Amino acid sequence: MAVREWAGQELSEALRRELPEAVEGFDETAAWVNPSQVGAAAIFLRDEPSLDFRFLNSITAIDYVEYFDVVYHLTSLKQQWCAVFKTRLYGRQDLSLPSVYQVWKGADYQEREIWDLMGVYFEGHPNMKRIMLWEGFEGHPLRKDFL
Amino acid sequence: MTIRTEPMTVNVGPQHPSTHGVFRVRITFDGEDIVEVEPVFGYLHRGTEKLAEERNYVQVVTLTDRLDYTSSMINNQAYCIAVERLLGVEPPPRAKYLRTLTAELQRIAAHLIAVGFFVQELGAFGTPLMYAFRSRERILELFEMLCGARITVSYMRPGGVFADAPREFWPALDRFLEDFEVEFAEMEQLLLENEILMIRTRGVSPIPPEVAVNNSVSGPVLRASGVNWDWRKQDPYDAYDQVEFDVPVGSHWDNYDRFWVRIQEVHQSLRIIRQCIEQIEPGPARLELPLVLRPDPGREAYGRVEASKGELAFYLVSDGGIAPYRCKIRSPSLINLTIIEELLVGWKLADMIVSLGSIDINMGEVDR
Amino acid sequence: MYGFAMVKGLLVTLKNLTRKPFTIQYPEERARQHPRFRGEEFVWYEERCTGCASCAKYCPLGIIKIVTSPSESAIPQGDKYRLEVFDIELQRCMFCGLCVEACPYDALFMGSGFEQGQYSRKNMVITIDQLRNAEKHPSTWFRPQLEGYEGEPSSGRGSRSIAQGDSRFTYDPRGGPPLGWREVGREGWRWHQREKAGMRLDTESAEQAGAGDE
Amino acid sequence: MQLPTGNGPLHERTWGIDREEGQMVNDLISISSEPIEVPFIEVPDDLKSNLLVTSVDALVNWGRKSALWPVSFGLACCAFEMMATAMGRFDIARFGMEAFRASPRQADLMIVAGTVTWKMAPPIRRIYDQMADPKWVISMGVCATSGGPYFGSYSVVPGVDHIIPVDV
Repeated sequence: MAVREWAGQELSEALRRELPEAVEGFDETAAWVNPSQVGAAAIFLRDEPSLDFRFLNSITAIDYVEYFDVVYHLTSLKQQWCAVFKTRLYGRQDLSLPSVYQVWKGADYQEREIWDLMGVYFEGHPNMKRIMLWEGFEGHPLRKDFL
Repeated sequence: MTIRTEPMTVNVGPQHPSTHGVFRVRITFDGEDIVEVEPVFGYLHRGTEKLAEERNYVQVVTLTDRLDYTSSMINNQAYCIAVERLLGVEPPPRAKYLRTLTAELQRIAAHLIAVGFFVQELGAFGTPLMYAFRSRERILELFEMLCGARITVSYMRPGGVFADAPREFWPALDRFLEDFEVEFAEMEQLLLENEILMIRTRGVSPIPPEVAVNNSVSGPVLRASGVNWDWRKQDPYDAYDQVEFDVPVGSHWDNYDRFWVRIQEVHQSLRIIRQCIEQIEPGPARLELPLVLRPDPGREAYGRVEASKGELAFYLVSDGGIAPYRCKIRSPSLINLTIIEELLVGWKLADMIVSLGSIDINMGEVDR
Repeated sequence: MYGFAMVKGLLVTLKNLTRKPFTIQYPEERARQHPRFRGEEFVWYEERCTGCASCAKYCPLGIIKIVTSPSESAIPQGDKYRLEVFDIELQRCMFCGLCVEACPYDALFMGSGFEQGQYSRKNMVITIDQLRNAEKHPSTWFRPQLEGYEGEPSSGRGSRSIAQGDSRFTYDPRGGPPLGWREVGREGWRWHQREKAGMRLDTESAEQAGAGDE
Repeated sequence: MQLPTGNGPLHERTWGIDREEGQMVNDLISISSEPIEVPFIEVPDDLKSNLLVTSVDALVNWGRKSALWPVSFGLACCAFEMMATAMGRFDIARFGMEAFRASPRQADLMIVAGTVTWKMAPPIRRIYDQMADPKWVISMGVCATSGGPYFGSYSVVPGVDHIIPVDV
């Protein structure tokens, strides 16, 4: 049995019912969420029985020079479906997002990794140390302007 | 009379014989009990994701070999599936079967290492590990026959595999399967239901399913926690929808179950290999793609497979150039490590290394 | 009662006492090397090489250095550049074989050696002279014409379509005589009959060679 | 290295250590931009003809040669090949090298197998310093020799001979 992948529109409509201010739009595969509402959206996505996204596959940040996209891949093991939501951060300095550590603990190292390599800070994460590189390393190497 | 103790913080690693690779962990002990854990990684951080942005789509295959170096074939497979989704192409059926077959062989090799080291960390240096490596050498020899290398295989390419298997591969595979039955039965007879092993591992560090899911644990560790979830079944890729196999699920969630699930998966892998040999048809083994691939700009693909350690996924974003714009590697080892606190805290010093061995991390993949 | 597991363990020792050893006595006895083995000692056929530098462009690490002689006039179609430098920096090579895959004229092959320990970094570069004078024992990596079943369809149902039992390799890079440049091309091979770039391999015979497909 | 002190969870108490180690890494990067050359020692001819010295030397060297104890310094993929040499099929014990020591003090050969990152460099340096003379270093595989596939990466040492002298 194959896992069903939610279209962006479907997920954004489901989110909009409960959190109308959180949804910014959607595209083919993903729903776009307001950066400040990521925490609330995460709790809703996990706890709402009709969504039931209890498994966080991965968190990714992508550097598009003017802005950063942060992508969350989610799966529901019970309902056998998965979905993607994204959020967009403008600027290069002092970027921060609410942490989803309290919602999915699996986000722990991935958020630290994004902070280390991309320079997006996650507020509310208990331990935002550098994970891969050593303390005192200059810059965030996965950014496009590094080197 | 009570002995007064006070907590002590100990540094284990990064160069330590019984951590897998260059893993380092700081642990606070109270007597023999583990109170606090802080893993420290990055001793093998090679910047694979950054380097992947500088190479073209085919050249990245050589980097994926070195992620989880005990299962290079599966890494190749995951990456190639991601690129194929990015391009919107489908490999020919023969390539799919060859991929499934080699990935399963690699899974056996990886599980053999996991099992061998798990038992070694219990204190049995020698026989089980020797058994594991004996069979693994046979598999690596098959790989050498296929693609000329033992570990850094680079066998698969976007759109198939680099070349069909040579003729002498098939009888060699048959012979291997015959011998491996015997060799593995020998190992199983020694290890499974072994009293010493049972006493050391039964009931140690159980991970309940809710905790496992919340920590995004995947692969054999998740299945040992009683969650029936295998991407080969749930989202079949390559030829997995054509073959039959069972998913072993643990019932006690403990170290022994994590060990047991791996042993059972080897049997299922053998089943899959047999079916692949039955079903494989003649035909081309590679799509005619140009050497330098240029996917459409703005496309993204999330290609995932069930690797030997868990869900391995490549998230590729294309900007129309010859190199991936972003290549994120969702590595199972790193994310499985999230449960290290639940795994270790409250347990004894002697169980520490065993529990670490039971989640079977691989530093090449943790640090990338 | 823990005795049983211990007895079982000791039985393993007893069983293995009489078994044929698995070890290969390496310097005296060698493991069977497979024809596709990607080893060092790159095999390069100057007669086939046009100096197109596909290999250098395709190398993920950029360790192949090619310098061709600058000519006064434009080189006509089908002619080739004269090579002056063809250095492979072995100290950074990871033997992925992509250079061989990229070569459209079957001029570069993986070698079959694996015993290259060096005391100094300077010795770890293969120069054009070494490539010219080396014995040619090419590996069959990405060169199916050497595997000796060109034209045959890929054997389908695994083992049953071919003879069981003995499976001696059709081609042994180490065992046989060194191969010349005329023997290693893909010209006679069915898949690659299509002509890609008109290339004269030899000025005397002026024969046209079907080029690789990639 | 100081022990973590103070209150709070462990990862907060170890900030000081982390900073110190990061400083060590940065210091090491700044001083090791060039590879360390090992002079190849030629034995002078007149010494070769000296019977007594050479015989004793030969005996000692034979002893050393036949019982090299490597420190297992596996870092990455090559480590698995190194382990494979110790296992049944290639059985390195035939050369008296079966004792892969965990402690550098008991070993006289260090096989650096795998990619060396800058974060790993201070531990390597320290382990090398801890080994007793005479000691040798083998750099195994291209990753250790020159960075190999990861040459040019921001976190990889371009050759372990930037940190310690390498013999082979």
